[in-house]
Amino acid sequence: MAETATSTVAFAFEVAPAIAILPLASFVIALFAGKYLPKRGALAGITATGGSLLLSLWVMLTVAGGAYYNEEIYTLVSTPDSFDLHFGLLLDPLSALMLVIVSLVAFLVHLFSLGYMNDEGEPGLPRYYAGLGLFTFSMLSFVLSDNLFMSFVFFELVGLCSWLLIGHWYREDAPPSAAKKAFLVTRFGDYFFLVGVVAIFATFGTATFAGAESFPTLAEEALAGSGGAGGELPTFGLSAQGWFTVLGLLVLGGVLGKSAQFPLHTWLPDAMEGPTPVSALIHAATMVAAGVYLVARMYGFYALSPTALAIVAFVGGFTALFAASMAVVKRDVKQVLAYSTISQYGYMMLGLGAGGYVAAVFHLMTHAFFKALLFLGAGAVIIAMHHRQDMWEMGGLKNKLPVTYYTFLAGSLALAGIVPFAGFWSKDEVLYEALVHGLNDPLLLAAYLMGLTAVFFTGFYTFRMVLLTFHGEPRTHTARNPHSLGWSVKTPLVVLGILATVIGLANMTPIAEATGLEIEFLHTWLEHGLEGVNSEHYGEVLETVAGYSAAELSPLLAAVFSLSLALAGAGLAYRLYSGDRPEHHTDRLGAAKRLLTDNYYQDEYQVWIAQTLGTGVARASDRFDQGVVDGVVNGVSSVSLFSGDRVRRVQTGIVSNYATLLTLGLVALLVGVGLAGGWFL
Amino acid sequence: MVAVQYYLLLSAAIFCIGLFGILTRRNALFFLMSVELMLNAANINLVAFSFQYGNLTGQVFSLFITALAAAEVAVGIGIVLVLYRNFGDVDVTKATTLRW
Amino acid sequence: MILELLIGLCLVGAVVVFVAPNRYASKLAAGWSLLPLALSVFMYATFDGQSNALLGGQLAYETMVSWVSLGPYALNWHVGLDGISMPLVALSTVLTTAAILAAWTPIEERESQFYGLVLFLEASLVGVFAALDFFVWFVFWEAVLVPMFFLVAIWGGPRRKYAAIKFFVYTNVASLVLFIGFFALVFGLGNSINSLDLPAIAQALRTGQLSAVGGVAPETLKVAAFVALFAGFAVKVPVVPFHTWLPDAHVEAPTPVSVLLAGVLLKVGTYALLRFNFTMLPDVARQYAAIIALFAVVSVIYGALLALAQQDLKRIVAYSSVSSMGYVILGLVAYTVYGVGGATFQMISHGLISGLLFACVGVIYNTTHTRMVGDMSGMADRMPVTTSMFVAGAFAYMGLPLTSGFLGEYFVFLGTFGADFPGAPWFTAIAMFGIVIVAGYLLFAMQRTLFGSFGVETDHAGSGAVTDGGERTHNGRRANGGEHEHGDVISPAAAHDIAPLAILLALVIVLGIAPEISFAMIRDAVSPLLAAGGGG
Amino acid sequence: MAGLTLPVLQTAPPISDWVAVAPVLLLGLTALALFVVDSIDPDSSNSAALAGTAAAGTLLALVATLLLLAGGVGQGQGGALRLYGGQLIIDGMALFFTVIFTSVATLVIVASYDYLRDRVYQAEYYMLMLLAATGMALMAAAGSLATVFVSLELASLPSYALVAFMKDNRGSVEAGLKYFLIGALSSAIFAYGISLVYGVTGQLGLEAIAQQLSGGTQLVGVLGVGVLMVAGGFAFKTASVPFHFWAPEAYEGAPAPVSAFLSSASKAAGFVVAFRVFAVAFSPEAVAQSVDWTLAFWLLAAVTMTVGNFAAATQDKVKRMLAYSSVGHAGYVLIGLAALGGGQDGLVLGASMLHLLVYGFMNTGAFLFVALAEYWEVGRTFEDYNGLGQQAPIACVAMSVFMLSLAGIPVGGGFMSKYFILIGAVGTGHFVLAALLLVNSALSLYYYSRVLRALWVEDSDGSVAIEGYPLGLYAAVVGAAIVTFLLLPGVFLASDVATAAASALFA
Repeated sequence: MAETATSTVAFAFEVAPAIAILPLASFVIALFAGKYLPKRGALAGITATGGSLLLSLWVMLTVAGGAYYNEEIYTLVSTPDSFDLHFGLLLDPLSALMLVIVSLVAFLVHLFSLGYMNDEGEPGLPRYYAGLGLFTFSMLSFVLSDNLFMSFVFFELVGLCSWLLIGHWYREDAPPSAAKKAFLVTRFGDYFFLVGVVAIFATFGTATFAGAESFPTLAEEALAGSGGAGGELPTFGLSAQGWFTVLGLLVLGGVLGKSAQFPLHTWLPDAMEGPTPVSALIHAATMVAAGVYLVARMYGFYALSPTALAIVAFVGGFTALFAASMAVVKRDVKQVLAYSTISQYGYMMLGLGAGGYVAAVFHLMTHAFFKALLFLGAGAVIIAMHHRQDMWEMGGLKNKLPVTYYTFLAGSLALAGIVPFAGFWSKDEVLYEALVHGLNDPLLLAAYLMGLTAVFFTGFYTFRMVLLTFHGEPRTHTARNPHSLGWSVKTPLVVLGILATVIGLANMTPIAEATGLEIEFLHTWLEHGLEGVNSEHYGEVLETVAGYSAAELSPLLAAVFSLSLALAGAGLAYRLYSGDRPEHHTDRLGAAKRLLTDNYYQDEYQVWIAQTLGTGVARASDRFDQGVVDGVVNGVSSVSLFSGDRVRRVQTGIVSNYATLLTLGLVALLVGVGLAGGWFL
Repeated sequence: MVAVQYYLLLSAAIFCIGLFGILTRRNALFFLMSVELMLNAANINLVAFSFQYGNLTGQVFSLFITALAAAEVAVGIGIVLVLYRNFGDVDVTKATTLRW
Repeated sequence: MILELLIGLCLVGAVVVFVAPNRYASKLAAGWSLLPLALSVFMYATFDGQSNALLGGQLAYETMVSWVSLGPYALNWHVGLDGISMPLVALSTVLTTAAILAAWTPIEERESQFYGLVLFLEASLVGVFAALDFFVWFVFWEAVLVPMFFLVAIWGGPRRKYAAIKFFVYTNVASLVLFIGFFALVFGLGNSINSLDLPAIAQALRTGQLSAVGGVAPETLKVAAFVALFAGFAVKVPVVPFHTWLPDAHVEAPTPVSVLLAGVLLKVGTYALLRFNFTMLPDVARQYAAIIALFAVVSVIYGALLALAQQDLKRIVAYSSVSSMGYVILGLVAYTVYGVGGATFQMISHGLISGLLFACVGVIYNTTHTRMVGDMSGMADRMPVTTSMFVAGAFAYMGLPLTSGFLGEYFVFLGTFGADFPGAPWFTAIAMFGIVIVAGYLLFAMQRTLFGSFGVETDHAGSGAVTDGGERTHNGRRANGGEHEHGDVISPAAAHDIAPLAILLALVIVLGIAPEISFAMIRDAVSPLLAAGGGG
Repeated sequence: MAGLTLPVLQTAPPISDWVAVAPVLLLGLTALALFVVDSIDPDSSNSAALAGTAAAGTLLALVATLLLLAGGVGQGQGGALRLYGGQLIIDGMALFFTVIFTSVATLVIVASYDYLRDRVYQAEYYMLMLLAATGMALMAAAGSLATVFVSLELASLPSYALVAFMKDNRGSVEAGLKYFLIGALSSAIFAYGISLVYGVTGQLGLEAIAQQLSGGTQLVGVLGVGVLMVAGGFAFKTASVPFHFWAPEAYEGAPAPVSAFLSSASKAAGFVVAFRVFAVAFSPEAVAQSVDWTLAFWLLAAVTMTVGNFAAATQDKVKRMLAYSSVGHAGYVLIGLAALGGGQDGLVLGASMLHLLVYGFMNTGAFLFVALAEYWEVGRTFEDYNGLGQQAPIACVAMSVFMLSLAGIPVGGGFMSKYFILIGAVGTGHFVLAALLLVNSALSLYYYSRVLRALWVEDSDGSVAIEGYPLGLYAAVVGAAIVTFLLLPGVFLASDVATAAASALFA
């Protein structure tokens, strides 16, 4: 509901659907006309995402002016005596911020693709750009969603795009397989999400995020027992709080899948089979963020359930550490980045679970930029290396690719959490929130400790990657003569490099704390918004309903602590891998190396479940079906035909037998009817 | 005056003798004769009961049966004749080309 | 009279095509099938029915003429459409045209007989959906068997005779069972009805006019009749454990026939369940809802597991139909507007999508002459458009949003989760797991057949060197196309093969984005059912 | 037949006895005319004239019957015409069945014209057939046990001769022998049964017997034995278990047109007397206490349809399959008798009558198709029929109509009548019979579809080439198919008459 109804504001919101529609148009153009276009659809995509970016910025400005929007725009199904299903827009600070992030990264990735795909003469470009367009459309629509149903719809659609784009090089064996795995694992999570969405509809009769009739509000009212519409909800035999926890955890299933959290993280490393710009856009900056964004979007609901929050936090903390440890031993530059992505999303989950809503969103934002940067940087390296990705084949690229190097370095510093790069501020705030709430809650504290340990690993693997790739002597012929890079590759790197460096300044909590300056811009930004969907309200709910309380602790202390760990990790990496000819130190890890390179055998057990167990059960069912169920059917027919064959043998052909049988039959009939009629009495 | 039950017994006995003949004899002509016996058992009944009830229906009907029995035998003999021509025998159990 | 015109057009078309020379049969049939299609679209557009046909609603295109008097009962030619049957009639005509087009390539002998039978099948199917007198309905219901039998038996695969007989006998037994069940009810109603008019019977049953028959008490009679009717329809649907005729029939049937079999024939079963069991005997359905839901859930999961174990593309889609139809049953049990309406929507949606998938498999089979997953790979290389359609269809089948497949299942879940029979959330949640398994087997099948390096192993494809290895891949490797040396016979599908796919896909997407096109009339027809049945 | 839709309820205007029995007379006179022709010119080989005369006779009789039906003669409650002191009863049922007999006879005679080409004794053949038809028409009208017996013999004796007509063919002779021997035995049993009934009641007239029995009787056992023996006589005629043993052999061995005639018309004749005798003379109200013959028919129906269908399922020869299926159908029709007294008498009996009418066309047609195949000498087994659909599509479409209609699939009136019977069984609470009908129907679908499979699905091995498309056989087969098909939408034309006629029996 627009509070200030000036015509500009209204117009900005009127055209907001175009943010999503533009990429959809580029999808259609690329799909049907792509092969006739000069850049095979790239230009359409760039134009569309550029337009989306501008519109998003406009919306952001409008929102900054204090105008918000929460309206249905298209009703799929309306039922008079039951709930409706509709699409709608929810434009508030959170979604406006996310819109800008998504459209910006999408725009840059489209641009980068010109260099990565077009200049390399890849086949199937219309398909590629169509996929990107469809993805951008879906992702933006997901962000715009005003209700959980619409979220689910586009959550699934981004999954489709992910499948399409991971499997872009379908002629090889690995990408289609990876695409399948990605879709299946996330689908497994989405199953729970779907149950959750349906259950939320069944419970609340609505799935809108914001407003007086939204499900978080209804749930809050139900818990508060304050009557209202939320007073008499069906809770399926559980207590209201218990049922809401179940609902939250069900939706969390989808989040774990999409945001690649343990144990559903296994698809993301495999997803690196897709083209690198895709990895940057989908598997780092945006789609993977969808899960986290969803939790943030319905944070008012999660905040009602301390159990759900604790699980979110614990899973996040565990994933952060778990994934970081695996990144340590990877040889493929994209693999390192993939595990680092998993790890970083773990931090966001940790932040959300620990009650640090703003911190998590902050990290979401910074991570989107620096991880997109790192992936695009890696993509640039891969172009230069003629599509080799093994870091041991690189080395010494620093001088050959200066732009790439410096931007990549900026991204790495941000990732490792070195002050003053973006990642430092956001990660630090997440950890701080976990710590202050964790001091009152052992489970949160454990999650915090895992997150903290992961900082060390992050610093280590990040600089191991940087050092192996760019420093030392070139280790192969290709590394000595890298392919040169075009402007379309460099521009996005530079833009993102700047952002990765400075975006953290948007929310310098430790400085603010220390100096007392009002520079926590993101806090301020998210504090406002629609009734019930802003950080201020979340804070209240966390305290009153979930019983979260923060210990008094200086953010500076925590910041110093984590920064020193990150530096220690980076330092260790420098010690081990800085020379001209770094050694394979991983061998020294012994059995642990095997465990880490095999990803703790996570893939194995999941593949075992999916293939051996799944197909085993399926085969057994098939045998049962063929043997028993169909066997009965065929058995009935065989028995009938067999008995038919017996029956016809009665007809011996000898007429005397017939006379005998006839007589016997008549006598039997006489006896039978006689007995029934009582003739013999 | 013989009570009507005795006629009934007599006819039943003759009927059974005829039936027994059919079941045991393989010669087509014996078969025919046995059928005649059975039909005549029915005639005995009809006549006896006709007498008992004092109406002539039964007696008249017995004449019809006799006539029809003759016609039946005529057709029967014809068939037995072609049976003999085709199978070289009047044994009814020999003709078993059609069965099952 | 317009409904009679529709049925008559199909029948006349059947005869005309049947006697036409083989040469012209395919074109003539396709052209002729446009007439009923256009007519049904016109009827859809001008549809003015309201409420439920069996519960005193206002019918569209109704006719009622006295036909036979059978003892105390009058049999009338009574046809008409409501919001449930109208979309199904349209579905039948659309799929018939699609199936006829899809048959152009694979059907190479006795064409006129083939297309004649297809049009006859169309007439029967439309009749089933339109009939409102039990006997008229039953005539069409049984008449469906005849063309199906011949279509499978003559133009089918190697085990076609077995499959055709199995289908024929199995479904006929089912018909007899339901017939007996229904007439037990009719006689139980005694003098409260004087015709076999379905609306009259439905209303009499719902107002509790049932009395004992043959010493069977009304309550028992009701349950027994429900069981008989359910068993009869369950075979057609099919519900596990009555499903085993389906994979055989599908695998052996020529693909265009599979399109109709999966697309419309299975819906006949669920349509009848909705009309008879769930409209006429709502109290029994509600009383035993949990048991029926169990059947539904077992069908969903078990069918999906069976599909997972298959290697034949058609068998995969066939078993997955078992799974999908389980959702329909589940929705019916719910007695909510989303449950029953969603079940009906799912019938339409599944009709389109399974038709699409079968047609895709058929197009692939036309050139590869194999349907085994292990025999081919990388089809995307040679048949990009077909592959795209297959992918789109498969995702629609998996319930991808913005396709009708998603909405059908989603409606059902929405309707069932909060339904008031015991264990409803559990049944729903378990049934939902089907969407994971369906994704599993379809993705697996697609990965194996459509992607990877190109290759086909079949006895049929001729030999000859591959001329072009396909596009260059990103790191300089060449797509490997020459391995099996059959590349030259695998060529992109013709336009008339693609056309039905495109039509069906377009409908799937349109219905996925604008479900109100059919859901509005479905909802209108379903609501009275719930109101009177006490559903929410 | 449009005028038949509404049965006339009031008694028809009095008409002369001669007019009322015109169909019977026409049949008999045609037979005699042929006899005269044959006597004058015993070596006549003008088969067209002979067949034409015979067909004209049956056709005239058919038309006469239809006119009588249309005129409402003898129809309606209490409207039956009692002729010759009640020895003959002309009512709706009699006329209805006469339609069956004359139609079947017409079809068979037309078909025989081709089938009998180059054979001797053609005049005798047609004459025997007409005499048998006369007997059947009389059976339908028989009003006393005496006329029943006489007319039954009049129908049977020519049949024996017809079956053995091809006297140089071992199969034909053997079939004739078996038919005759079982027939003779059965008629003896029948006669003895009549004598016992007479012993109990002192009457032979059906209505008189009913009157006597309604007063009750001491001789329950004697009456019961008598009634069941009479039932045995009918069971023979209708080829019901255990009197069915002759049927498979006789139908298989006999010339196919004769098989058609016997399995359709003769069976219907057996049923019409059974209906009349049991509904009128031994009406359930009078004897149900002591002699529960509905139980007997219940058992007969159950066993007959089961034996017939099961035995048919695994046959190798089409004709023998049809023979057994004919036994099975007798079982279905018997349900009409078994379900009497269940409160739906008019419905169940009407359904049985309707089934016999449809059966008259579809089964005759099926046997005539076999005759056609014999004419072409393609062989007798299912395999021999392989691929015929490509060579003779019209006849094979007709055969498919017969098969599907026999199986109860809606391409013919058999669908309607079979399901009407099922309705009758359900409506009178005979769920076990209904279930048995279900099982048997499924099985029958299996074996009927084997014919379809052979005709359309299997490929011919190419060894047989069809020569010629005989006009008479084709006309008969196609005609039967058309009527079979038309009886699906047009079933009301027959069913209303049948139900009304059946209800009139229970007035």
